[in-house]
Amino acid sequence: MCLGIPGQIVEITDEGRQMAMASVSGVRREVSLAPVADRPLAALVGEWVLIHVGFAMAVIDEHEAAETLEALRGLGEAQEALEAMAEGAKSLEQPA
Amino acid sequence: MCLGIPGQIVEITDEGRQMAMASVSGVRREVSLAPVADRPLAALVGEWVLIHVGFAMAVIDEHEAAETLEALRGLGEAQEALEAMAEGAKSLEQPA
Amino acid sequence: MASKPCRLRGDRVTLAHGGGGRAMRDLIEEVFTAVFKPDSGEDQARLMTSALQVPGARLAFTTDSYVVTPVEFPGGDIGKIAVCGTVNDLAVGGAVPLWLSASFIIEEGCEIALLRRLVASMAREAEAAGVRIVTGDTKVVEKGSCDTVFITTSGVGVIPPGCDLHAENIRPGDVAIVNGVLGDHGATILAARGDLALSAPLESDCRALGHLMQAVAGACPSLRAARDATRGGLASALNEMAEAAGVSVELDEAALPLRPEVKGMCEILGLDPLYLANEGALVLFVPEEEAEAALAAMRSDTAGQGAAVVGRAVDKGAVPVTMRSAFGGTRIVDMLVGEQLPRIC
Amino acid sequence: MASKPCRLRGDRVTLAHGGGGRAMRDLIEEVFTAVFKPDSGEDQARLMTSALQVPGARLAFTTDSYVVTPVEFPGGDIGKIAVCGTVNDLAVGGAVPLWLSASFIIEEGCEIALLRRLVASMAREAEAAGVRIVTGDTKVVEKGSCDTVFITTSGVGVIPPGCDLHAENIRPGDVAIVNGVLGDHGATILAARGDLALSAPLESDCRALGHLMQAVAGACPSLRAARDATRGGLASALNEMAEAAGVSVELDEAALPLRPEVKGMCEILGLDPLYLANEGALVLFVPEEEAEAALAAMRSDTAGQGAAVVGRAVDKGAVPVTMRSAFGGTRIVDMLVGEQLPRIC
Amino acid sequence: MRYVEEFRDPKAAKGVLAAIARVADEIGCTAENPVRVMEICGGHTHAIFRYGLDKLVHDGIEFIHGPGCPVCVLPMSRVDECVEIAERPGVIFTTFGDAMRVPGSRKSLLQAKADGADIRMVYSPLDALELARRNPAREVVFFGLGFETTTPSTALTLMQAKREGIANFSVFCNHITVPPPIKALLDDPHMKLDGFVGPGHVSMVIGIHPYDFIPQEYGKPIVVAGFEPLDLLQSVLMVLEQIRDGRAQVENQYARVVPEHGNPVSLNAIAEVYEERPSFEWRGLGEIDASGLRIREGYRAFDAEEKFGIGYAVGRPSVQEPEGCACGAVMTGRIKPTACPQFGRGCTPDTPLGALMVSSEGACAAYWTYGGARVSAQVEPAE
Amino acid sequence: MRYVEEFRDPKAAKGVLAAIARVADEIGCTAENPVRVMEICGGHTHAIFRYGLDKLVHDGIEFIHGPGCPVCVLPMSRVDECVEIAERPGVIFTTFGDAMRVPGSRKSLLQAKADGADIRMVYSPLDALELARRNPAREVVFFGLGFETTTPSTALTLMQAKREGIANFSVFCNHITVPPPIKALLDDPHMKLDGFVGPGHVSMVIGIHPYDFIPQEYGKPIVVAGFEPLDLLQSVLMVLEQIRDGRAQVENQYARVVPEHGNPVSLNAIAEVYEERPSFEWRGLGEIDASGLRIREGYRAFDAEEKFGIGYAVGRPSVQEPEGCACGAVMTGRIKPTACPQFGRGCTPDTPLGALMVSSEGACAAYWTYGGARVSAQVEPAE
Ligand code: SF4
Ligand code: SF4
Ligand SMILES: [Mg+2]
Ligand SMILES: [Mg+2]
Ligand SMILES: [Mg+2]
Ligand SMILES: [Mg+2]
Ligand SMILES: [Mg+2]
Ligand SMILES: [Mg+2]
Ligand SMILES: [Mg+2]
Ligand SMILES: [Mg+2]
Ligand SMILES: [Mg+2]
Ligand SMILES: [Mg+2]
Repeated sequence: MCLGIPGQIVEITDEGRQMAMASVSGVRREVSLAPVADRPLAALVGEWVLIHVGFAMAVIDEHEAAETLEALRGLGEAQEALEAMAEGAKSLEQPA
Repeated sequence: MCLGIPGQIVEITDEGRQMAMASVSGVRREVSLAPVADRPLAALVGEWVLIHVGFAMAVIDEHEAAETLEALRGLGEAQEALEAMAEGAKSLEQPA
Repeated sequence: MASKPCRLRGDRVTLAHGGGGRAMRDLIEEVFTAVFKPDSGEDQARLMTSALQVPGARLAFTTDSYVVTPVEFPGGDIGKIAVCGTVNDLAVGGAVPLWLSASFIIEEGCEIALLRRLVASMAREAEAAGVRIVTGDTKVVEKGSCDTVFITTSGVGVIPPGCDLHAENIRPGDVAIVNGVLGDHGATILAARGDLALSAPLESDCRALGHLMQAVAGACPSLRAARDATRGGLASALNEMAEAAGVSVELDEAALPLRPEVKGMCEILGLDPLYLANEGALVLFVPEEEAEAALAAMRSDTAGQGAAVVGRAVDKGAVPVTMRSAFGGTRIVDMLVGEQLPRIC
Repeated sequence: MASKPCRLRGDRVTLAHGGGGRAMRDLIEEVFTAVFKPDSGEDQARLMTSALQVPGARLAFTTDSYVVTPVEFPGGDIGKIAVCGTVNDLAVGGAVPLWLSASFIIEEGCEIALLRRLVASMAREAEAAGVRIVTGDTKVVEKGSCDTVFITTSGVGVIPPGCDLHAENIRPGDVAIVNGVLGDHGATILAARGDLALSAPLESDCRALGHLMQAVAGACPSLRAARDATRGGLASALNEMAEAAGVSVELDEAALPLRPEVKGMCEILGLDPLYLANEGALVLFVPEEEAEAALAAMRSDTAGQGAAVVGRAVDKGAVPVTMRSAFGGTRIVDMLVGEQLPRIC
Repeated sequence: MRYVEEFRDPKAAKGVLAAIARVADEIGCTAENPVRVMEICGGHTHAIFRYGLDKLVHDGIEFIHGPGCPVCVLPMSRVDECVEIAERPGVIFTTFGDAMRVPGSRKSLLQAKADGADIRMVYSPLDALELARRNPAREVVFFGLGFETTTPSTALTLMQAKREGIANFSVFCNHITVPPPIKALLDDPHMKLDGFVGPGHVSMVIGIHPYDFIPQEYGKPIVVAGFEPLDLLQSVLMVLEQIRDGRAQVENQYARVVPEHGNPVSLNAIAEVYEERPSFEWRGLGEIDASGLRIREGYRAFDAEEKFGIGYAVGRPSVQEPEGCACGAVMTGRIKPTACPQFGRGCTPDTPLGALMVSSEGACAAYWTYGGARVSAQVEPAE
Repeated sequence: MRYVEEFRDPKAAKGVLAAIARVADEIGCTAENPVRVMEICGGHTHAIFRYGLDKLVHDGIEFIHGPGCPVCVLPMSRVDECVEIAERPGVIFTTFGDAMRVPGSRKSLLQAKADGADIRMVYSPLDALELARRNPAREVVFFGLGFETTTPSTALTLMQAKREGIANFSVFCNHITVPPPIKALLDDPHMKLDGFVGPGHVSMVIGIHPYDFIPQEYGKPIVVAGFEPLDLLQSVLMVLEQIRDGRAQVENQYARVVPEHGNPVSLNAIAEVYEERPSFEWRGLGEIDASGLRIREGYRAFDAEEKFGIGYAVGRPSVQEPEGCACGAVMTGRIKPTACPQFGRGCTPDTPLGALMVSSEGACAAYWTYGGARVSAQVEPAE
């Protein structure tokens, strides 16, 4: 349920109604900032938000994202190292 | 102004609303008999009426029509006779 | 091959049937190609006929969109018109009609049973006219974006070498012949539409004229030109032909074949039957000496039973078309202005 | 000849312009035939080309109705699509496109200036594609009975002897090639329609593919089959081809040329770009050994700059089309169900 | 008898034409010094041209085309008011087809329809009432147009609407009456008329006595005539005979349809629903006192002028007729259509400037369509 | 960072898959004796099939597809009520595209549209409100559908409508909440579940503590997950690690988007506009206590159920699900879609019997479209 898409806030379009232009890969749509308007709207310009049915539902936490990715990439690199070792081991097994 | 078409009343369709089916050369349309409803509606079936914008505006007087036609045909026949005489006179003038 | 089970569910066309996916494929396969039976599943027909390879033969190509309301009416339906009309546009140019394309624009909500009836009607008319519907298309548009269904047909035929009918051929002295009663289609549609609350025992004259044209062309070596008098009626067809030919045409009102009901409809609504649409009316010009042959050839075809000489070409006068009334007067028969509107005065 | 004074008054089409009379003639003469310049005033074109008389040559015949909303959009308009789409349907069958018919269904109230722009656009595209618009028709329907203007074009072309592209030719091992980015048209129209309030710097890919097809056919003697992937997108075109050929097709997700904006639009609306409509996307199959030649030939044409191998035919499997994702998994790429609807979940 | 073809018999026509020629010769009228007969009614104008009667009758008879076409005399301002009502949201505007092409200062109803207004052609006001019954959420307005022939039909329709309590129906009333403009014409010192062919269908409603003033006050003959060509020819003959005999009377050629005292039901319906306006604007003639009808107090709820606050209900500007248009002069018979500088140039049936070129009863349209004068006035469209 | 492609990195995927396999081996789960992990959210079901994750992960992990697709759990009776509202004259019925094809007992909204109802797809409830502003003479109804992710959007839209006093706008409220059905499933003695992947976007609104009862009362682990394939794989890994370690906790894999305590503005908006219904019907699950929301007294004027006297406002019959449909059993994870006798026969995405075959989040549609089971379940349409 609940298709949510990361998009970047590029411009406040209506301060009073808390509306802003968001960009998703260059596609623009006006969204409501109401759910994330716990700070001055201007501070949201440039931020990435999670958009659902025309509302910015959350500001994406870049730091948390980086941490998650780091863990994931770590697993990937570890596996690559493992496989390289296995490959090396295998080639050692084979007569030259 | 005021296209008026002779049509024949073929059937009373709504006694209360004084509506009847009229036929114009086989084309049927429901018309209001209100303007000619100074007699029992049933008496109008079979009558020719003058229809204008969906109302039977007058019952056509067959007798008057016949008289008018008679006069007109009389003029036609008189003229024919005259021309025949002139034709005869002309042929007489010409050498045989 | 055993017949496939029907995959098309529901009674009406939805936007899903136009989306390019499986629902559309099912609609096309079960309603259209099951009946028209094109040669391949490709999106273009691939055709050949030896008639085209005869030196001097030419290809005739024509198109018309059909948009009649209501789509079914006494004597026909939009499918029948779509086949006959395009066959006729080929035939009046001297072509032997061969192949048709058929493209449908369908309103969301259109009954599938209606589409099946229209397709069956088209297949029937095509067979009778000796043409094949070889390629097609369907589009579905939102409710309110079209009026039930529009059909566009295009036609390809072959004009045999030496055949060169066109209006410019008409010469003063040629006689104008029609194949039968005029105005039946227009009057039928006016009644069928229902908003004027008129009814009449009339049927559209919608019919294919290919066989009739071939009969006349065979009988009249000097056949000059032919038109099917559709929108705008006989008056508009004659005006166009006269202008193209640089002649004038004199019509004889008493000779015009008109049903009493068509006259009645015109009287009630203040219309002129010369401008009523036809869907199976042929008007052609032949030299006077071939008129009898033309009439005889026409009357031998079911579509030409009521053939009649209705006028003649004369030297170019002040206006292209005039008509002598039974009453003795003469009047201009102009092109239709706009469309004929029912009037009270 | 001195140019005739303009007789067409008013800014908008009224029902009078469809009535078959003088107003209609004026509309047709001043807006349509003044630009398309047909050979004669007859209602059928009469054509010949020596290409048709070469033994073994066949005539290709196709039709499509065009119903896009809005009728003008970034990168094109309904007139441009109507020419390119039908040229493409001829071209993908191996035909050299020659002649088009164009039939217009016009909504009462349509701006005449809009019609002029569409006609100019059609003339421009036809000229670029090397085809002539030789016959046509116009109908006017009541306000609310069609959506501004619908255009149906039919096309006639000649398939040279020996050329026989069809999907049945595809064999396991053949590679699938597209000519460039996918989904631009569908995404552009979604944005242009305005009701989703999305905007994107996108243009429709609408373009004629005749020259491109001729370049590939010249470079690839074993070219198997080609399709233009229009409604239903690449997915539907490949499903149809695979089913007809009795093979399966494996797509490589990473190889699909897609603009970021098209991906963005699809993410926002929950759509799959494989199903987005295209108007200038060619998909073709060649034996692997001719793939490089095909790519080179395509890239030499403006319409093939983004040519890329996107998959290959394999022995017939459980389903016609699958796709391997960059991520490693494989999924079915089914035909589109109904139409793609924007979704939230 | 079908009361149509019988009155188109060519043999009888020959006889009447010969009789007309004889009487004309007796009078001594010639092309240079003709007897000028006005057919008041546009239906007669139409029939004259459709059957070519003007060319068939003796040269000494000139037809002057009167103001009896309700579409032709409709001023531009009233068309503008129609368009304004029709363009209100929720309105279904119903009209006879005749009025669709009449130019307003902004647009015709046909153009308003193309621009999106919901305008529907009906055959009868009863059909408009039925539309109101079927569309209770819409306001259905009927464009009430016409002389005394048509007025009873809208009156009877409004009486029916009131009986049924149909609240979403109203009439935009433009009904006018025949005698006032005739009086105005007879009072015009420029007009030289020797007699009248009277309107048969109007007379079927009002009878023949409303014309008594013509012989009595102005000493001119009038013959109420039917619409078939023989009817018209016979009426012309009757007018000529009166002139020859030095008589001036109201005679009734159309007795099969026209009762001496008209139709009482229709007259009562008119009286029930309508009353005289102090004055009403005619195209080409300006405001004429007591020449138009409006809806009475008791039917106020059905008066579109009141309902939409438009027209005479609010005071209204008269709209300038288009430049160079000679409609007024043609309408009053002062000049022939061909003498209008716009005829066949700026003004043709496709692109009418004036209503006289729109209605098939309009003198200009009749001249154009049936060729009376176009043959001689071959004109190329001006740049 | 675009927060999309980064989380689709194939190299990282290999690492996570290998880690999953290691932990699975440590647990000792096998295809015959799998760890059963329910992804609650339909978005996760969709992603699993779209990326083929079910085939990539270790054989010992079985995904059980939960009831977290608001379209799939919508009972037929509610679709019927939508159609009933949409077919009222004057109504513009607005909806997300998802709901268009869901079968009602008479017809779907797509069919109702084809039959003439004015039904429009919108991207946002704000767009529906804008339609109401632009069409003051029409009643604009928005089909409010969805879990806690979507509920704030309609709440905020109604607050805006109330501020502006837009009288022609209302919401047909079908908002539901996630915890009650999870509780119902955990209470079902037939269900055997070892852990949960939690709904990331719902949690972005409600935070992670509403799931505390899952470890605390039922001893099962739950990991709130994002929607990219790496998010899902990592979450599965985290669930497996809890199982291996004998832990049962609420963990948050999707911390970049999900705050521990959710979104206060959204939660306040929900509380302002909505209140719990005593009970609400779920397709396949029947009425569940306190599982749905209705519009509060203060917003009654915007409640389509009240405005149109429909649904829970008037007492409503539950509609029998179509015969042979196993949606309930599939929805609750008791059987796989392929075990439904209708799957691929009477029920395909073109001709869905149940909502699970309509929504791209529905387990049956996912199985069909992305082929999980269709490959093995090659079925010909039954006669
Ligand atoms: S030609 Fe036109 S402008 Fe002149 S009087 Fe006639 S209608 Fe009026
Ligand atoms: S296959 Fe269809 S009927 Fe069976 S459970 Fe799935 S959606 Fe329901
Ligand atoms: Mg044609
Ligand atoms: Mg035609
Ligand atoms: Mg033709
Ligand atoms: Mg097509
Ligand atoms: Mg095609
Ligand atoms: Mg195509
Ligand atoms: Mg194609
Ligand atoms: Mg045509
Ligand atoms: Mg009269
Ligand atoms: Mg979620």
